[in-house]
Parts: sequence; C-alpha cells; structure tokens
Amino acid sequence: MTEIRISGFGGQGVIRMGYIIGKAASIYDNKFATLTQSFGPEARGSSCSAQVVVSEDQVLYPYITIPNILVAMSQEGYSRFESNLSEDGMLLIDEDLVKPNPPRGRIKIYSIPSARISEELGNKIIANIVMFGFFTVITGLITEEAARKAVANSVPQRLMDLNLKAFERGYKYGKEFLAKQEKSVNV
Amino acid sequence: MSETQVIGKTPQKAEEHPMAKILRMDRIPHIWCSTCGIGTALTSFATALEKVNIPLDHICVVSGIGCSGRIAGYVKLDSFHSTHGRALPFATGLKLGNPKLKVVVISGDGDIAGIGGNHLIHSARRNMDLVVLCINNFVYAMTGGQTAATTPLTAITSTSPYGNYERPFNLPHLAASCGAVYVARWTCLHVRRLAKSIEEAINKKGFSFIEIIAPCSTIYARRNRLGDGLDLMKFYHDNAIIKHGADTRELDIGYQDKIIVGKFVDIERPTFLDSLNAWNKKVLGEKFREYGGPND
Amino acid sequence: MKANPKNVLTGAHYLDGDHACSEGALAAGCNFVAGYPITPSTEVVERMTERFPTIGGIFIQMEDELASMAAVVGAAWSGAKAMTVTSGPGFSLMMENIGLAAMMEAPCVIINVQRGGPSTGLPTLPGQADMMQVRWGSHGDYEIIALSPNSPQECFEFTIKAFNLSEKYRVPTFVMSDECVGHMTEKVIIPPADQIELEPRRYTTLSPAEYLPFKPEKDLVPQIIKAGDGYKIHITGLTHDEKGYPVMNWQTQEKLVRRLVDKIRLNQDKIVEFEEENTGDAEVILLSYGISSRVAIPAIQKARKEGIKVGVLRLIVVWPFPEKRIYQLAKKIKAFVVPEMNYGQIVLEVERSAKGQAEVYLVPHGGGWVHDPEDIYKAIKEAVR
Amino acid sequence: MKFWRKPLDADKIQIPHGELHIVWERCKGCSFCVEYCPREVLELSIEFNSKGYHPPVVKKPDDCVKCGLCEMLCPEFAIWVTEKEVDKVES
Repeated sequence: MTEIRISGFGGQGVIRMGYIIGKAASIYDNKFATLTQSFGPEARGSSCSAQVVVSEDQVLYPYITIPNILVAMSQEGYSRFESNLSEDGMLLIDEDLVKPNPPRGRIKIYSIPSARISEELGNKIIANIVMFGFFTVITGLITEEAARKAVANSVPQRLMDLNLKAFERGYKYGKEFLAKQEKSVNV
Repeated sequence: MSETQVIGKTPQKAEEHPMAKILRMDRIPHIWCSTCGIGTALTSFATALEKVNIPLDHICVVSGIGCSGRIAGYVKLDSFHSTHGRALPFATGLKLGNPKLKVVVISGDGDIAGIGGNHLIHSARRNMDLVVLCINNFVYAMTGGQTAATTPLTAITSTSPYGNYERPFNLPHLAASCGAVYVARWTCLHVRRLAKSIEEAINKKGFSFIEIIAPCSTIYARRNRLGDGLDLMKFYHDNAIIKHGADTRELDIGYQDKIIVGKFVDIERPTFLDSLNAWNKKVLGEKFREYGGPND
Repeated sequence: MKANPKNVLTGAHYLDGDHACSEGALAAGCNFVAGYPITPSTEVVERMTERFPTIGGIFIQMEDELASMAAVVGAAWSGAKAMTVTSGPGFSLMMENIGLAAMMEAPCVIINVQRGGPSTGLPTLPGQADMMQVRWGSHGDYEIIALSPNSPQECFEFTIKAFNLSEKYRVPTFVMSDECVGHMTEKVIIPPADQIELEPRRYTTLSPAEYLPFKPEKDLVPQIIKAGDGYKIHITGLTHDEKGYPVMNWQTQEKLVRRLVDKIRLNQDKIVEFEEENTGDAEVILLSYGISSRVAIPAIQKARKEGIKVGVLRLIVVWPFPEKRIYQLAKKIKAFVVPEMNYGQIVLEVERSAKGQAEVYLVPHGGGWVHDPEDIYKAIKEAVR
Repeated sequence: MKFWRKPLDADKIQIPHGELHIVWERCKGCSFCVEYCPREVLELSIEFNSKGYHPPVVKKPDDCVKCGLCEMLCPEFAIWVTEKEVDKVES
C-alpha cells in the first residue's frame, strides 16, 4: 500500500493531479486507489492538498496516515506536510518553488522545475501534468501506459495535445534525472 | 341530490349548479363562514375555466394552508393541498415534472406573501409559468385572525389588539417588481372583471399574479367593527377605483381607504422553461434533448 | 423493467461518491431534481446539471431547501422521478415537506451527504449524526426507508436501490451518505443498462370512476396516477380517506396513519438488507453502517488474527431496522460493538432489538474525521473480556 | 316588454327570462344576491333554513333577465339561474 500526498496552492491543479494518479492506478492498472481531498477555504485560498492511497487490495481506511510520497509544489505545502512524510519516503518538489531543508532519515528528494517547464510550453496550468510525468518515472507506482491514458482521459479534448506534451516533458526530465543520479552513484 | 331546491317558495325538482362540472359538489357545503368572500372568488375561477382554451384535464390547482388553501379541495380538477407557504414550490415541481400542465396556485395572503414570500419573489423572478390567485383578507383567518404581512396600518387583529403598526406589503407592486408578466387586483365584488382577469391569466404564458380582496367577516370585520361581509362588499363598492395600468407603486392599501383595482401589468417575457430550452439549444445544439414530461 | 440505455454511463469511471450518486440517479431514470447548494452535497446536483440537458431532464435550483423538497413532491405527482440532495442544515429545513411526501405517498429520493453538526457544524467534514433525524425528523407518525453507502460504488448502487424502493412502497427514501464517502474518489463500475433492474411506478389500471387514490393493494401500497391523466384527484396533507378527501376524526387517522406505518413495518422482511459475515460462531458482532462499516474492517482483521471470534453485521438498509435478526443473534453472542460517527443513535436501536440478551458497546466519534480502527479494535477486545 | 318609443332594431332585441334555482339548505344567508341583483328580484325569506340562515326567495320572478350576477356573487354555489324563455320587444 502506498500513501501519497500532493500539496501546493490553489490553481496549480493539485487535486487534478491526485485524480489522475488515482485514475491511472485504478482504471488502467487495475489496482485500488482512493482519492480524498482537503475542502473548504483552504482549497480556494493559499494551500491545498490531495491524498491518494494506492493498493493491491481494497482500500479500507480512506485517509492517508503516514505518506510514503509527498509531492510539494509550494513552500507552504512543503513546510506544512514534510514532517508527516515517512522516514524512508520520497519527496518530489518543484525546485524553483520549494527550498527544502536537508532531508530527514532516508528521505530522498527529487526535484524538477515543473512550473518553469510549463511556462516554456506556454501555459502555467499544466505544471501539475509535468509533475505527473516526473512522478510516473520517479515512483514507478503506475505504468507508463496507464499514466498516459489517465492524462488523455482526464483533460478537455482541446487541451489534450498540450497536456500530453507536458506529460512527455516531465517524463523525459524524470528519466534524465534518474540517469544522472545513477551516474553519480557509479562514479 | 337530496337537498330541497326552492324556486320562489315552491320546492322544485333538483338540478345541479352550472359549475358542478368544475366543483366537487359532494363536498359542498364548504367550510367557509357566512359572508366569506373565498367562495365568490372560487366562482369567478370556475367561470373563467369555462372559457379558457385548455382542457380541464390539464389544469391543476395547488393550495397551501388556511381558509383559502381549502379551495383545492373543492375543485374537480387534479388538486393538491400542500404545506403552509409551499404552494408555489410544489406547483413549480408539478409544472416542471409535466410541462403540459397549467398549474394554478390559489391560496391566501398569509400563505403566499407571509410564510411563502420568498417563493413568491423567486417564482416571479424566474417567470415560472404559473397562475397565482392570492386571496387577501388581511389576516391569518383560520388561526383566529393574527396580523399578516398584508394587514393595513392601524387595523386591529388578535396579535395587534391596539392596532397594527407594521407596514403591509403592496402585493401587485411586489409581484410586478419581481418580474410577473401579468398583475391585477380585484375585489370579490368585481366578479365579472375578476373572472375575465383569471381567464386572461390562464391563457397567458408566464407568471401571472392576481390579488383578490376578500371579506373576512368573522374575524377581520368583526374585530374592527366593520359590520359583516356584506358591509365590506358595500365598502368595496364605494371605495374601489378601477385604474388599469396604474403605477404599481401607488397601490398600497390603507385601513378603510380607497382600493385601486384593475389590470396593472400585461407584458411578455420568456418563461423559465422557454429560457432553459432556448439557451441549452443555443449552447448544446444537436446534443440538447428537451424534456417533454413524464412519458419522455 | 430495465434501465434506459440513454441514461446509463456504462463502463469503469473514477468518480467521487457524490458524482456516483448522480450517475445512480440517472441510471434509475431520475428526470427531475430540485436542490439548493450546500456543502458537501453540491457535487451531486452539479453533475446532474451537466448531464440532464443531453439526456432529457430538469434541474431547478430553488430558493431554499423547503422549496426544494416541496417541488420534489409536486414533481413526483406529475409523474417525474424526482430527487433532492442536501446536507445538515438543509436536511432540517426539508423535514416538513418530507412529512408531506410521506402523507401524500409520493415516490421520491432524498440524498443526505452528512456533515458534522449541530447547526452549521463542520461543512467540509463527515458525520453520521442525522440517522435518527431521518427516521423521526418530521412531525407525526410515519415510516421511511434509508440506505447507507460506504464507497462511491455503493453510492451508485444504493441510489438506484433507493429509487426502486421509493417506487415500490411509495415512500420517501433516503441515501444517507456522508462527506467522507461523498468526497472520496474511487473506481465505479457502471453496468450496461440491461443489467440494471428498475421498479416501475405503480400506475393504476382502473378507470377514473373506479379509482381511489389511497385505496391500498394487498401490500398496503395504493396505486398511483399522475396529474393530467384525467382522474381529477384531490391530494392533501390533511388526514384523508381512500378518496383523498380530508376527514378530521380519529377513525380516519387510525386507518390512514396505521397503514402508512404498516406498509413499511409489515413489508420489512422484503425491505431490510444487510451483510452478515462469520456470525455463526461469533462471540462478538461488529454492527455498523456507512463509512464506519468500512474503517471497522482493519479492526476486525486485527482482532481475528488474535483469535477473537468477531462476526459482522453491516446494515445496507438502516431503516427499517433489522430488529428480528439482531434479537436472534443477541441470544447467541456476548456483545455487539457499534461504531458510529455520533454519540449514540443507531446503538439505541441495537439495544432495543437485543432486548438485554447481549451487551451493547458504542464506539462514539463526534464526526469531523472517521474512526481510528485502533479504537474499534480496543472496543472489540473490551467486549469479549 | 314595452317601450315608450320602439327601437329601430326592436325585432332583433331579445331579452332573456331567467329562472332562479336556490338550494335552500346550502345558503348561509350572506344576502349578496339580494343586495346586488340589479332588478331587485330577490328578497330574504323570513323563514330560517336548518342552519339558522334566511335564504333568499324570489320576489319578482318575471323581472329576472338572467344576468347571472347572483350566481357569480354567491359564495355557496346555492343560487343559479337558467334560461326560461325569451321575450320579444313589443311596441
């Protein structure tokens, strides 16, 4: 069972990213995935978060307890939720928006300039999809095929190309990130 | 018919009242007091129904609660006696559930302007295709004559024993300013004009509002020492001024003051359903599927 | 009667509980919704407004919840399959006209996505504290049917069930969801239309001259007509005879209200539905409903691992209450453990039904979050000690 | 009916004659019909009906022209008028 929290500020597509992770896992990878989200003023103002539990079996307890993966797309989202991340968890951050402290325990940090990439692609609103492409590679939680299908089937038709492009950029960045890391380990 | 009918003083063989096809004669005599005006208003409604172009099977009556609310029980139509103040939303559901129906709401001032005031303003705003006959007797009569949202200033009621100090609603103005497409006011004495107005309102599409001033002898007239229902009818005779097209801002009713009656508003505006269908057709084109009723 | 394919979104979808309720309603043939926005239920009507225009149906946003419920009763009587959706404060406002629906025997469905209360309480967080209000909230005597889902899949399925039960018994029927289930997104599998069985409305075959709107059939449920069919009926919220005319005396009250109550009570074996597991040799039975029945499973698994014999009775239909089955089980076991997100509602019914034959332990939770399975586990241990 | 001077279209004028029907026991004695009959055809009976009201009686049956106002004003559906015969105008 994997518990994931995605945090950021309103308008970054945090909830949508949680939705796409859950959809990829449950609909296209045939696992079980339960998405819950924080509602209320917090979803409209500064920070918001989505929680996904992905499991081989039915998810009984719907909320996350100690997440294995934290995706932080804002400094506030990082500060608020980092302490709750599992000691051997993965931390995925937007490197321009989040300045992390030195990692605790065996936590590994993976960073991507998702906002910058989305701006390069001409639309800020797809930072979440860039991050999702990155997430797909880094976590290996969902298959590449499921991830692509989930993106394609979760965005409006007119924005599909843009979103798939964003996914590819994030995905490619993730591959390169891992290759670089491997290299540095090998050296 | 077991009752004796009299012509002159000579009993004759029974015949039925010409309104019998619209009234539930098995429930007459009704519960209203002697000289109450609600029965007269009902006769005007029945008279209008004889002339409208809509089959009686498609005309429904919805009432709320109270003396006027009992009208639903006396009409031989699909009729619904709902909860206090909720006649308009009930009628809204009935109408939208089957748009072929013509739904007439007949209820009192307490029901429509008091507890149901919010529904009145919103039904008018939406231009829901309904006819509202609001029988105004200036008090909550069935509960014993408490102050209503229509009680004229200084009038005595059971909850304003020293006289009413709350400003009452000017109902035609309220309905018109909220968007009603047909607004009229008559008294129970103006039976023919009232029947004509009801006929026009039923034949019209959209939110029609007719205020009917009715004598309440047992409660309102007695407590204010105004005599009985006949005295109130005489008062209407002497004090009602017919002024079609009058500015609705000038239709306040003062205690024992002139009452301006007439047809004040008769305009065209798309109804709730017209707007819903037109807009969806425009936006969704071929994909839009209009709801036609329960057999859809 | 099978569902109409045009209404059914067959396939696997990733939906939250509220949207799954909408799809359930559409599959059931719902074509009229009146509602007023209230968190956390609003997503249900939002989806209806998106879907209705392309499949034929009307949504109207009323001015308040009193109006919404009144409109639903009106629409039911003009032949629509009508529904409204609300939560906490809105549910309280609907109570008077829920009584009207019971009295007028209008088939209709009300979805309550429960939140923490009283008053405005916790708009964005769950609760299960309307379970007694749904049963007793309107004035006077009447019976209703209520179901409680614990997943988006069940939100879909139970909404269809609710429509079917409301048609069969001509009674307002409730889906008692909660914020957790309503805002939880999971896979929902919607079967093809020909696999969805619907209960047809019980329209009369009698002529207007023969028809009496409140004359019951054998199962105590009368046949219905719809306004505009030429039957010229009178329907009132007052106590009425079989003709529908108001009659103000105790004999008519006795006949009518007893039937309104008995049509559910005497048919309860057909209505009641629950899941039962390992009750054969159970020492203790975990009895729950809705989201609590789901978060209790880890606790049950843990207790079983330790050799505690835990059975499960999970209510699908909460009202009418399965009192007979609970009494039978009470005679064989030590205790019932009842976790619910309130300070004791359904547990009172369990106590009543057990008639002193077994201990009954409440695991209360004030709402705002779901139970910690650990607390339920502790209660199970306590109960077998 | 007699005119002082015969109208030009006298042969076309038809004045209907009404026949009044009164449901004695249904009446609640409001006297609207008596008060507003334009030809004063009705008067209140001195007798009571079983509810204690004085229903109207027809005082001048020949004068009723079937205008129907009594029927419309009656809150009790207790009085109505049917057509009896039509008079031709005489000079």
